[in-house]
Amino acid sequence: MMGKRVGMNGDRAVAFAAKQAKVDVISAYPITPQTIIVETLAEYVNNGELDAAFIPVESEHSALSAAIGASLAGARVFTATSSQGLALMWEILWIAAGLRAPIVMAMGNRALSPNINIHCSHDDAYAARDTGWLQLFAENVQEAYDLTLLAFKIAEDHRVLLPTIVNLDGFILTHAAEGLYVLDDKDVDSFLPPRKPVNPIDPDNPKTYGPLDFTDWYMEHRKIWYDTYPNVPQVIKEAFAEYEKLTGRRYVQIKTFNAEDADKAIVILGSSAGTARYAARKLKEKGQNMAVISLTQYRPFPRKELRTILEKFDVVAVLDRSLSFGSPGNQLFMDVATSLYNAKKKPLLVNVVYGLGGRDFTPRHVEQVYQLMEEVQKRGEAPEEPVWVGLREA
Amino acid sequence: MEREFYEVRWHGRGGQGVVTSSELLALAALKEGKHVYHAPEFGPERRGAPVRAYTRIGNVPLELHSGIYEPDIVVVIDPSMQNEPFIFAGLKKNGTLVINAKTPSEKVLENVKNLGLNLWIVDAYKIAMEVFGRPFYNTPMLGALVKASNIVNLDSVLSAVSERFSKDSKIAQLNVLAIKRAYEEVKKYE
Amino acid sequence: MSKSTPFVLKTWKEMPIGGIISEPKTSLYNKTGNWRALKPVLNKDKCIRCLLCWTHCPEPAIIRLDDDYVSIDYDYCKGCGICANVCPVHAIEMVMEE
Amino acid sequence: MYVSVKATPIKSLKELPRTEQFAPGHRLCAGCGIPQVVRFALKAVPDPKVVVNATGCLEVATTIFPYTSWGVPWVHVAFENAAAVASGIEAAFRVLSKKYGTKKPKIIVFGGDGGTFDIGFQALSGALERGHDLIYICYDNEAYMNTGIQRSGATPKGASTTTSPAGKAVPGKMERKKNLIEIAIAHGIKYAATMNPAFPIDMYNKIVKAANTPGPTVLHYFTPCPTGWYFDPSRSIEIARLAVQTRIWPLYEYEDGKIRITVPVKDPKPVEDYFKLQGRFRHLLEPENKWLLDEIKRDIEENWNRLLKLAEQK
Repeated sequence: MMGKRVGMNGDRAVAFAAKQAKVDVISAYPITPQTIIVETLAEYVNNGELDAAFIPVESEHSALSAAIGASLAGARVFTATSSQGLALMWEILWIAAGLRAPIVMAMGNRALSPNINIHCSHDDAYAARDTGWLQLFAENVQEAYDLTLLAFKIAEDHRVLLPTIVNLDGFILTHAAEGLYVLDDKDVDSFLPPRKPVNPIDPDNPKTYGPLDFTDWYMEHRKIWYDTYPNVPQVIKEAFAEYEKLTGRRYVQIKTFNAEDADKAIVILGSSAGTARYAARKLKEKGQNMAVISLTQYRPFPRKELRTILEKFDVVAVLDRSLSFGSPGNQLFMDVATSLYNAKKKPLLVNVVYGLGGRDFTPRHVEQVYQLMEEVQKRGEAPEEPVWVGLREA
Repeated sequence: MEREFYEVRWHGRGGQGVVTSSELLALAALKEGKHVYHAPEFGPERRGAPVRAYTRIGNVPLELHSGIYEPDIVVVIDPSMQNEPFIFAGLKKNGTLVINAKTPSEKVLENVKNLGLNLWIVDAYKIAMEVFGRPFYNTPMLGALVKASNIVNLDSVLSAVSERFSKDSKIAQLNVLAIKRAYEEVKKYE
Repeated sequence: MSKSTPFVLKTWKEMPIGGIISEPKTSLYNKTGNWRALKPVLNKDKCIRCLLCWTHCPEPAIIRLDDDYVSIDYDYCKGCGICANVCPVHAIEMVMEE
Repeated sequence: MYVSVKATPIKSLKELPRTEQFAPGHRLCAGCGIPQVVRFALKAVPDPKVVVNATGCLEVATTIFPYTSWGVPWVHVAFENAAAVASGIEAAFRVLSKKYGTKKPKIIVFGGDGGTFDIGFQALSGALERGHDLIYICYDNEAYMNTGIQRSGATPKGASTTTSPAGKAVPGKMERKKNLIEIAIAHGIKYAATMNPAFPIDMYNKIVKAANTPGPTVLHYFTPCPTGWYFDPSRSIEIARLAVQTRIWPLYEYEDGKIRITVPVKDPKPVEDYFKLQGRFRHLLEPENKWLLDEIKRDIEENWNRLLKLAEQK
């Protein structure tokens, strides 16, 4: 049941998953490093391997707009973007979520300008964090494939009906080939039957989508929307469990490594989690214990679960591949700090900035973070400002 | 104890199929049940500019997602690059260097001596011109690498190449031929 | 045409998701007739059934009857006066709302 | 293959379908010109159909939660993307009808001049270029009326708006109006036309033609705006008629690769007749702005002659 083992880069794996999900409509605009996804899907459609409408829109703004239209019509819809493309979509992100259009979007994470850079940062994922989209983070190509299938399952669940982003690190995963197991089409069909839309556009049953709220109803609509998110984790867990039954591959909201033994932990997203674990294993061989906590489920943010995991540590380093200028901390740091604020016992929190614009994140950087945590532990005080690793110094 | 993984770094120029070679090597290793990470290095991708690609081949699942800085093997696809200092950067002591040349340069020999490298040489230009009639070095260099390193079996490479070029069986056949010739003709420099 | 029972708003807990309005034409509950300062009054004797008033009414608050005479739905008429203006035989007169 | 039920042209207003799929109780201004095109489009385009609406007067005034005027599926996403949203709906129904036999509706898009000429221009161009099966109707009230009468790319030369006020140094908007129809035609679409509420049969039959044309069509509708143009609401249709009679708003269509003037204007009325009824143009009649009035007259003549030439081309 593991499926067939193939070698593909992250973009192709995502496109292959979307094809197996039998998407009805793809609406996308090319942008590096996501482009291979839409190129591959266009190929599938034009070769007759995928019975779908491919809308080669003229901008990302229109990509998401058309995706919303198609989703409201009841279609299973896929799109993909990165960085500036996400930024151009930003206005429409909110509307997709608020109109409850369960679009799945792959995001080849890329740094935002300036300066223009095509490599990995998590600026785009973070820029979407408040918009109501669910977000999953893939650590490797296998996960990029699996999470794309899972995203449809979760997004289209009637308890959810929210658009979902699958994040995969630009170039590090989008353009990197790894081995992965892909499901047989028939297994995907059983896992993901055709979408059953709720309130689709139907001329026999006319409804008004996207009306105006004055001061009298806007807040109530927000309340209904907001209250959906606490229910999402349960759906995610169920989808993970069903997927595990089908594939033998186990997914969890939060991955933990070495959490039992260590008094220090790093919290991290994306492909760097693997690098961090690799480095943590090497450190452990030297008797230096560090836990690695990575989030597969980034939105909704698993606040309680993370608090439960992190409470026991003395020091936690939160690694951000992005900056939130002028903020009390960078994005993941703020999420983690907020999650921990009401904990009975609190670890010292350090914010670490790494890997901006594709700056390679290596085991040496992980060691530096470990040493930093040791110092913090000794001092009993965390630095006020984020600590940068991998920066060119003197 | 067997190493967790081996790392290969490829050098060449944009348009020479550097990335394809690395990917084919990864796919071949995958056929042998190994774990792989193949990543192209992306700068401004322009034909003619120096480019590199990385292949990490593991006996265990690979979690490390960083670039390759201390390769076990370096393959230089482009014949005009053997004096570039970057091809030796980080190359492990007693590592393997595979170059496309008739004879190694002074610079190469100096590094071979200093680093205790295993140097392998193949005239991929000659092979490419005879097989393809055009300077396609990348697949012959893949053949040379297989002989030089034994990192994967020749059959796995041939099978990966045949699949990749299956749309055009003529091209597939020529590539298989070029790989086999390079595999035969590559010589260890003693 | 008009809906006479007042529109009862549900509590937020019973509202449909996605902010949609799931019924068509609920604006019928919204009587815009109270916007009117001037009131069109139809003299049926003069009416030649040309339907211009019905054609141009922006609400529409002119009802086309089976025999192509018209009647004015004061629940919605905002009193713009277009009907009186387009009527070729002056069958509609605008008078002050009382 | 695209259209299952043919739309039928009319010869007299008696033939106008009685069905109203647009309900009163909306909050458009008294005397607003927009509802007429909406009512006509919903009458002329056979069911099934779906309406997509850009942000604008029509959208905000007809769908104030929980009140909707719409008796057909109606979708609003944002200001600048109505044509893109419509593209998605159209593409989705194309696939769903093929896969599951879902009925494929005709898509009608309504956008104001802001949502069409300016902010929505790119999305419109993209949709036209991709050839989606939709009718795009621009209701043009010649400024951003929804936000309070700011100039748009459709505001005519000389008009006073809040962002092109008639001042001593600059007497109103100094730039000419974009030619939407010719831009639309340049995309290679099959049908495009201008419409005016004072010419209802001409207008209805143009919507019918658009409905019966597979692929994208563009209809450009003149919408009198009592609020933004400063005139008595009762005179909406009178002003609309004058716009045609003065050759300011020529009624024509593009069909089978040809332009045809559908309402010839042999003896145009003086433009002053049109201007003097509207507050936005009144300053043009002041002696110090005669130069501008003359320039506008030249523009109108030039436009008309250009149109005649285009119409003569066989």
